[in-house]
Amino acid sequence: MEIPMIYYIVLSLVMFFAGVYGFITRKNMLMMLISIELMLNAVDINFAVFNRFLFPGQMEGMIFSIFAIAIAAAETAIAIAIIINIYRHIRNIDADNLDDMKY
Amino acid sequence: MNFLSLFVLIPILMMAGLAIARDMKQIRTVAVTFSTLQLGLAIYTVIKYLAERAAGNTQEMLFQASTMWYEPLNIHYAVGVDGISIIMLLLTAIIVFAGVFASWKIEPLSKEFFLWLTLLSIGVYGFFISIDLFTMFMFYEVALIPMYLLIGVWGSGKKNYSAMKLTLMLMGGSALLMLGIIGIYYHSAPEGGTLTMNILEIARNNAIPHEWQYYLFPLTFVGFGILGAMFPFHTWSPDGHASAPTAVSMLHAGVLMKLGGYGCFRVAIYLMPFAAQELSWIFLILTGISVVYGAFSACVQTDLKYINAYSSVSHCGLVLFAILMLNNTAMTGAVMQMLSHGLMTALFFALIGMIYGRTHTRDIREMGGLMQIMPFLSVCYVIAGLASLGLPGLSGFVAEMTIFVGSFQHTDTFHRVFTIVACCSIVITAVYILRVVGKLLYGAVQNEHHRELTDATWWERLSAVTLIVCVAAIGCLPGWISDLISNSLNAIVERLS
Amino acid sequence: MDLSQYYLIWEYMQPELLLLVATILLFFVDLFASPRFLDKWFSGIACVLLAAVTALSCIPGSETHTLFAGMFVNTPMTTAMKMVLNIGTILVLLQAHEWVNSEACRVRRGEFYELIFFTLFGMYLMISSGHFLIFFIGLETASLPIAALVAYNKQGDKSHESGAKYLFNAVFSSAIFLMGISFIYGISGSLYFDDIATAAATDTALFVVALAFIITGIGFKLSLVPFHLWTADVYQGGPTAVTAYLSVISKGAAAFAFIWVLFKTFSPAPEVWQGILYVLIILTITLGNLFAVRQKDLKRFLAFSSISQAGYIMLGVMAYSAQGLTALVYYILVYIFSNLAAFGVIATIEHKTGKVGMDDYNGLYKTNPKLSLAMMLAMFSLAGIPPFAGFFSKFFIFASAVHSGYYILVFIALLNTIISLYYYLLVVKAMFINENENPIETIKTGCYGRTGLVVCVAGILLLGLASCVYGYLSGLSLTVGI
Amino acid sequence: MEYTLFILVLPLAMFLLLGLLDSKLKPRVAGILGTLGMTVCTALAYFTAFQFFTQPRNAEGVIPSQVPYNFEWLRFTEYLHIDLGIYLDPISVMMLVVITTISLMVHIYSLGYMHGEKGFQRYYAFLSLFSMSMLGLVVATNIFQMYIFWELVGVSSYLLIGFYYTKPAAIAASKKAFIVTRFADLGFLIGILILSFFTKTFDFATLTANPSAIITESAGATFLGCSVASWALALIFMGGAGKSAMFPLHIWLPDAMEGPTPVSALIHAATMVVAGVYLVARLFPVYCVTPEVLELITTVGAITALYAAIVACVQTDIKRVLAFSTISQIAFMIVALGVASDTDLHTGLGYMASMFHLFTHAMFKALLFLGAGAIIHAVHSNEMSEMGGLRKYMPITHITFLIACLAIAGIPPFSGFFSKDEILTAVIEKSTFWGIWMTAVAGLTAFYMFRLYFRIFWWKDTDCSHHTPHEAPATMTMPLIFLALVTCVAGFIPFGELVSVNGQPYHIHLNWSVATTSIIVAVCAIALAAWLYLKENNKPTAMANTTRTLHTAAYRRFYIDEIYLFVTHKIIFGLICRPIAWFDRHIIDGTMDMFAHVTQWISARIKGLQSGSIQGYVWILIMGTLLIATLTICCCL
Repeated sequence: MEIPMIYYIVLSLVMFFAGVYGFITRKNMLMMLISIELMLNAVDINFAVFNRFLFPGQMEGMIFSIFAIAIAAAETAIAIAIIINIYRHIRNIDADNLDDMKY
Repeated sequence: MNFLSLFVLIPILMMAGLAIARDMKQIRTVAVTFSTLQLGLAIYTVIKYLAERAAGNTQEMLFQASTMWYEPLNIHYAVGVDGISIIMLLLTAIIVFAGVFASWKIEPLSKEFFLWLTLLSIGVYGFFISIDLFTMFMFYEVALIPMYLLIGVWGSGKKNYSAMKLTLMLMGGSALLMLGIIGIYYHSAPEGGTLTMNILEIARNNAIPHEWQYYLFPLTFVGFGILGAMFPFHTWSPDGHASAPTAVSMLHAGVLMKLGGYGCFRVAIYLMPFAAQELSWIFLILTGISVVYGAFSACVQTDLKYINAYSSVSHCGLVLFAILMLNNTAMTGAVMQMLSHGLMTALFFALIGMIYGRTHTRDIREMGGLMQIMPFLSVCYVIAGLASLGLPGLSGFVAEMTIFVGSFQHTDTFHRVFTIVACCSIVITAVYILRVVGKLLYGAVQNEHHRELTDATWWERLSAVTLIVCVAAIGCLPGWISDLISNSLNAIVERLS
Repeated sequence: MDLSQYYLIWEYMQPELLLLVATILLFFVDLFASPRFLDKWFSGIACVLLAAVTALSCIPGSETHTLFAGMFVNTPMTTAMKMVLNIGTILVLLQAHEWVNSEACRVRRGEFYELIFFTLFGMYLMISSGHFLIFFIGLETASLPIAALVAYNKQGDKSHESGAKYLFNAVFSSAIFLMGISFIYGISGSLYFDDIATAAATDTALFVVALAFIITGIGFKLSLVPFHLWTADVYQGGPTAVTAYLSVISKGAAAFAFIWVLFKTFSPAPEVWQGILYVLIILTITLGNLFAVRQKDLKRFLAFSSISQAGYIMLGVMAYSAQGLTALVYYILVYIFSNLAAFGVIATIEHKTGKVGMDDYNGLYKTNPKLSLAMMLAMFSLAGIPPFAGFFSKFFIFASAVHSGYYILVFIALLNTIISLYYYLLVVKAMFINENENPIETIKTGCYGRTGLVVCVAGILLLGLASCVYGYLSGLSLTVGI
Repeated sequence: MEYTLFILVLPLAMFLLLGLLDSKLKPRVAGILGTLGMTVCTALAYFTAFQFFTQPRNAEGVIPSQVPYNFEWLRFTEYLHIDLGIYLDPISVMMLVVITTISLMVHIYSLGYMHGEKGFQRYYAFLSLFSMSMLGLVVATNIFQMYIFWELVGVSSYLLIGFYYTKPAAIAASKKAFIVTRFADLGFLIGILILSFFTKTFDFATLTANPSAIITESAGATFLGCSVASWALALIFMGGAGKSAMFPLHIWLPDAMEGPTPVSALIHAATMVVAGVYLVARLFPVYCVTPEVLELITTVGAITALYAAIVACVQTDIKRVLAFSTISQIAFMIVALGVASDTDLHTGLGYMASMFHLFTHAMFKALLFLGAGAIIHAVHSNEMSEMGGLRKYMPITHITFLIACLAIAGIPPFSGFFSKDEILTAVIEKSTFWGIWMTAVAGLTAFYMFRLYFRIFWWKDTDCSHHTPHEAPATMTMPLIFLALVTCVAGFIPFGELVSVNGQPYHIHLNWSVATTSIIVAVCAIALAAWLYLKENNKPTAMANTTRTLHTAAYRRFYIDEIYLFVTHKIIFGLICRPIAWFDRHIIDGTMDMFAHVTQWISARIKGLQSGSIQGYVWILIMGTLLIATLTICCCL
C-alpha cells in the first residue's frame, strides 16, 4: 500500500519544527547542531517526496537533497571547529555563556 | 564655459589656495583676494545683466547654459540668472567679503575655518545660479552641512546642542524638500513627455496635476520655510545664531536664511501656482505669526544674539509673508527685504561679534555705556538698529514699505487684515531695538573693566563700513533694484493669474 | 568531445573561472614561496590577482550567456555586479594588509585570502544563478567560510563568540531558506527561476510561506529586521577587516542575488513581496537607526548603520524597475566606498592602538587630521550629504522608489535620514569638536592602508560628480528588461 | 524755482559733512559751518517766500502752487509710487520760513549754549539732519514722502533728546518719545495704506483735488460701524496726534525736555510738534468730507488743551511748564482745524486761524524756550525753587521772556493775541460750548505763563551767595532779541491774505466781542498770578494744600504715565512678551527637543531585543518569518 504524500509532509514538518524547538531550547551547542540537522533532514525529505510524488519524471529534487546533505556536512564541520574553539576559551559549550556582546 | 560657473569655480580655487596656505598671513591674503574677486564678479554680473536687459533681451533667465549631467534622469547642470538671483548673488558676495574681514583673527584652526566657510559659500552661490532642481537642491545641502562644524568647532556657549539642533532641523527641511523635488520631477511633463528637472521647462510644461500640487506645495514650502525660520520651525535659529561664530552668523542669517525665501517662490510658488493660491492662507497665518511672534520674543531677551535671532525670525517671516501675497509688489518687497535683512543682520552679527570679542559677554545686563568706550562700533550699531526698525534712507524702510503697500493691494480682506497685523511689528521692532541701544550703548559704563577696551580695528571697520554703505545705498536709491526685481517677477506673477 | 565547448564555458564563466584560477595561484604561492617573500609581497600578490581578475573580465559582452541548461546565467549586469564586488574586495584586502601580516595572524595569512576569494566565488555563483541549486551552493559557499573568518582571531576574546553567533544564525536561516525552496519546488516542480515564474500558482498560502522563508534566508545575509540580530555582535567581535567585508561585500552580493530571485522567480506576484518588503524596510531603517543612536563602540555602531543602509538598499528592490536596479547597484557601489573608508580608518586605529570606542576618537583631528577627514567624508557620504557620493546614491534610490509610487515609504525613509544624520554627526563631533586629554597619538598609516583609504576617499568625492558610472549602470539595467 | 532744492540739500550735506568728520573737525568750525549752512538755507527760504507770495494770483484769486521738483523714487504698482519732490503752496512756504528761521536762531543760540559740550559736532550734525527732515516733510508732494520725512524727524528727535546719552533720564525719554510716536506712526501708515488702496494715489494734489474719492471708492466698506474712509482719516490723524502730542499720546513730550534746551525750542516747541497740525491742514479738503473725523479732532484737541493747561499750572520744572503749554497751544491749532468744517472762506476760518497760530506760536514759544535755556544756563537748574528775582541779573532775557509771555497770554499787540483771537472766533462760531471751553483754557494759559514768569523773575530777591547768575553771551541773546521783535510785529502781518482755506485772500478783522472777553480773562488771570507769585509768600502752598488731591493728580499729570507704564510693562511685557518667550523656549523648542528625547527613550527601551543570546536571535528570526507569512496570507489571499 502506498503511503499518501501528506504523511511524509507532516513528518517533515514535525521534524522541522522539532528542530526549531530543539535549537531554541537546548543550551548545549552540540544539541543545537543536532537540531539543525533535524531541520535540514526535514527539508531533504520534502525534496525527495515532492520529486517522487508530484514530479516523478525528473530527478531535480533528489539531486538537490544530495547537495543539501553535503553542504550540511560542511556546516557541521565548521560548527564543530568553532565549538572546539569556544570550549578552549570558556571551558564549556553552553550557548548561554555567549552573550558578552549585546545591546 | 558660462561665466556664471565662475561663481562656483572661484570658491573652489579659493579652497585650493587655502589648502596650500601655510600661515595666517597667507590665509588672509587668499581669502581677501578671492572674496574680492568674487565681489567683483557679482558686480560684473549685475552690470552685464542690466546691459543685456537694456539691449532688449527679454528671456526669463539670462546667461543660460546647460550641460547634461545624469542622462537617465535628464538632470542637467543648468545655470541662469534673473534679477532676483543676481541680487542674491551680490548680497552673498558682499557678506562673504565682509565676513572675511570680520573673522580676521579667528582662532584656532583658522585654515579650516575659511575652508568650511568657503564650502558654505559654494553652496549658496551654486543655489542661486542653478535652474535645475537637482543641482539647486544639491547646492542647498552643501550650504547647510558646513554649519555643523563651523558652529561646533568655533562656536560658543552651548554650541554642541545648537549645532546639532540646527543641522538636524534644517536637514529635516531638506528631507521634505527632497521628496517634494522628486515628486515635482515625476510630474514635470505631461503624459508621455520627457521628464525634466529644469525649472523653466517645468514651468513651461505646467503639467503638475492640481491634486498633486496639494501635496507637493506644502512639502517644498515647509522644506524651504524651515530655513526661512517659519513659525513653528524657527527654533533652530535663536540657539544656532547665538552659538555661531561671527562670520557664520553673518552668513547664516544674512544669506542662508534667504535660501529659504528664494526657494519658496522659485520652486514652490513658481512651479505650483495653483496650490500656491489655494493654500497660501495657511502659510500666511503661520508667517504672520512669525512676524509678530519673533518681534515679541525679541523684546524680553537679554542675549544680544538671541535678540537678533528673534528679530531675524520676524523679518524673515515678513519675507515669506510677502511672498505669499502672490502679487508683484509684495514679492518685490520680499526680495528687497531679503537683501536688506541680509545686509543689516550681517552687520548686526558682525558688530555683536566684535563687541563680544572685547567684552566676552553678550548679556545686555552686564554691559552699558559702550558708546563712551567704543564709539565707532556703537555708532554702527545704532545705524544697524535704525535700519532694522525701518528708518527711511536705509534699506529696511523701502523693503518693508514695499511689502506693506504690496500686501495691502490684495483684493481679499483677509489678506489686508493680516497685513495690518504684520504692520504692527514695526512698533515692536522699535521697542526691542531701542531697548538694546539704550541698555548697551548709552548710560553709564556698567563694568569698569570695560573702560580699557579698544575701539574697532581697521579690518573690523572695513567690514562694518562695507555693509553700512550698502544698506544706505539701497535705502537711498531703491528704484533700480526695485525695478530689476519686479521686472523679473513678472514671469512668476503671470503664472499666478 | 569538442574542445570548443570548454572554450565556451571559459568565455561564458570568465569571472568565476578567473577567480578560481587566481585562488589556486594564490594557494600555490602561499604553499611554496619563502616566508620572507610572503611577508613582503603576499598581500600585494593577492590584490594584483584580484585586480587582474577584474581587469580581464570587466569587459562584459553585450549579450546574455547561459550555461548548464540555464542554471548559470551571465549577463552584462551580473558581470558589472561582480566587478563592483571585486573593487570592494580589493579595498578590503588593502586595508587588511597590516592586520593580516601582524605577528599574531601571520601564520594563518593564506587562509584569510583564500577564504575571502572562495566567498567571493560563492557570491559570483549567487548572482549568476538561474537555478536554486546554484543559488544555494553559492549562498553556502559565500557564508560558511565567513564563519571561519569571523572566528579568525583564535586568541581574541570575542572572535569565537562572533563566529558561533554567525554560524548558528546562518545555518538556521539557511535551513529555513531550504524549506522555502522545497515548498517552491513542491508548487512548481522546477527549480529554474524562469520556470518557477511561469509554473507556480501565486495565490496559494504555500507560495506565500515559501516566499517568506526565502526572504528570511536572504534577509539574514542582508541583515534586514527582524533577521538582523546577529549583525551587531558579529561585527563587533570579528576582525575589523572581516567585518568590513561582511558589511559591504557580503551584503552587496546578497542584495544583488535578492534582486534576481525576486525579479525572476517571483515576478508573477510583485505586490506580495513588495508588501512584505514595505514593512521590512520601515522596520529595518527605523530599528537600525534607533539602535545606532546609542552605540559607543564604532564597529557596533557601523553594524547598526549598515542595517539601516540595508533598508535604503531595499528601496531599489521595491521600485521593481530598471531605474531601481540601476539605483541599487549604484547605491551599493557608493556604499562600498563610504563604508570601507570608515572601516579603513577604524582598522588602522584599532590595529595601532586597539581603541574602537567613540570616546577614544575625541580630539582625533588634532593628532590625525587626514584620518579624521577620511572618516568625516565617510560619515557624510553615508548620511547622504552632497557633494559626496552618498547623496547621489540616496537621491537616485529615493527617486526610483517614488517613481514606483512609494511616496509614504520614501517619506519615512527620509525622516529616518535625520536620525541617521544625528549619529553620523556624533562621530564627526567626537573627532572635531570634543576635547580630549590624551588623544590617540599620531598614526603613520602603512602604504597599503593608505592606498585603500585614498581610493575610498577618491570614490566618495568623485563617484557622484562623475555621472558616467550611473549612466553606464543605467545602460546595463535597460538590457535586463524588467 | 529750482533753487528750492538747495533748501533741502544744504542741511543734508551739512549733516553728512559734520557727521562723517565728527571729531576731526574743531567744535568751533563745526558750529560755524552748520550755522552758515543754515543761514544760506534761511535766505533761500525767505527768497522763496518772497517770490512765491508776490507772484500773480490766478483767476480765483488763489496763489498757484508750484512743484519745482518731483521725481519717482520707488515704484510700487503702476499707480502707487513714492515720489520725492517739492510742493510749494502757501502753507508749505510759510512752514519753510518758520522752520528755517527758528532753526537758524537755534543754530546761533547753540553756539553759546552748547559751548564746550562733548559731542558738539555731533549736535550740529543732528540739528542739520533734523532741519533737512523737517523741511522735506513740509514740502512733501505726496503722503508717502511726508511719511518718510515724518520718520526721519522722529529719529532726529530721538537722537537729539538722547544727546546726553550718559544720563538715564535722557535715554528713557528718547526711547519713550520714539516709541510713542512710532506707535502713532503705525496708525499713520495703516491710514495711508487704506487711503491709497481706495484712492489709488499718494499724491496730495490728486487727493485734495477730488476729496470725495475716498468716500465713493470705499462706499459700503465699514468697520466697527464707521466707514472705512473715516477709519483711514482717523488713523492718519492718529499719526499727527502722536507727533503733535495730543492726548493721550502726549506723554513723550514733557519727558523730551531732557534734551538740550535749544533742541526743545526747535523740535519740541516750534517745528516738529506742529507736524500733526500741518498734516491735517495738508489733507484738510479730504477731512472735510468726513465730518465725524473732524469732530473727533475737535474733541481730542479740546480735551488736550484743557488737560495740558491744568497740568502746566502746577509743574515746577520750567521746561515742563513750557512743554505742557506747547501741548495746550498745539491743541488750540488742532481745535481750530476741527471746527473748520468746510473749504468755504468763512466757515473755514479755523484753518487760517490754525496756521496763523502755528506761525506766531512757533516764534514766541521758541523765544520762551530759548529764554528758559538762558536761565537754565545761568542757574544750572530747571527747578523754579532755584530761581526768583532773576530780572536784575538777566535784563535782556527778562524783557524778551515777558514779551513772549504776553504774546502767549493773548495780550495785544503781541502776535499771540491776533492768532488766538481768530481761533476763538472760529470755535465760537461753530459751537458755543467749545468756545467757552477754549476761552477758559486761554485764561489758564495766561495764568500759568505768568506764574512761571513771576516765579522766575520776581518771587524773591535772590541771595545768590554761591554764585551770581549772569546774562547770557551775545550768541544767545541775539536770537532772543530777534524773536522778540518778530513776536511784537508778527500779529500785523496780513496772514489771511496769504494763507487761507481755499487760497483766496481773507481779510482778518477782529471780532471785538471775542477779543475783549479773552483780553479780560487773560488780564484777570495775570492779576491772579501776580497776586500769588509776585512776592515770596505761602499762598500757593496753602492753595495746594487745600486742593491736595487735585494738585497731586495734576502734578503727576493725572497718572497717564503710570497707566502707560502699567500697559507696557505689565500687559505688553508681562502678559505678551514674556509668555511668548517662555512658550518659544519651552513649548516650541521643547517639542523639537522632545523628538530627540523620544528617539533616545525608545532606543533605550528596545535595547533588550539585542539580548546577546543566539537562541533569542533565532527565536525572533523564526517568529518574524512566521509572522510575515501569516500576515501576508491574511492580507493577500
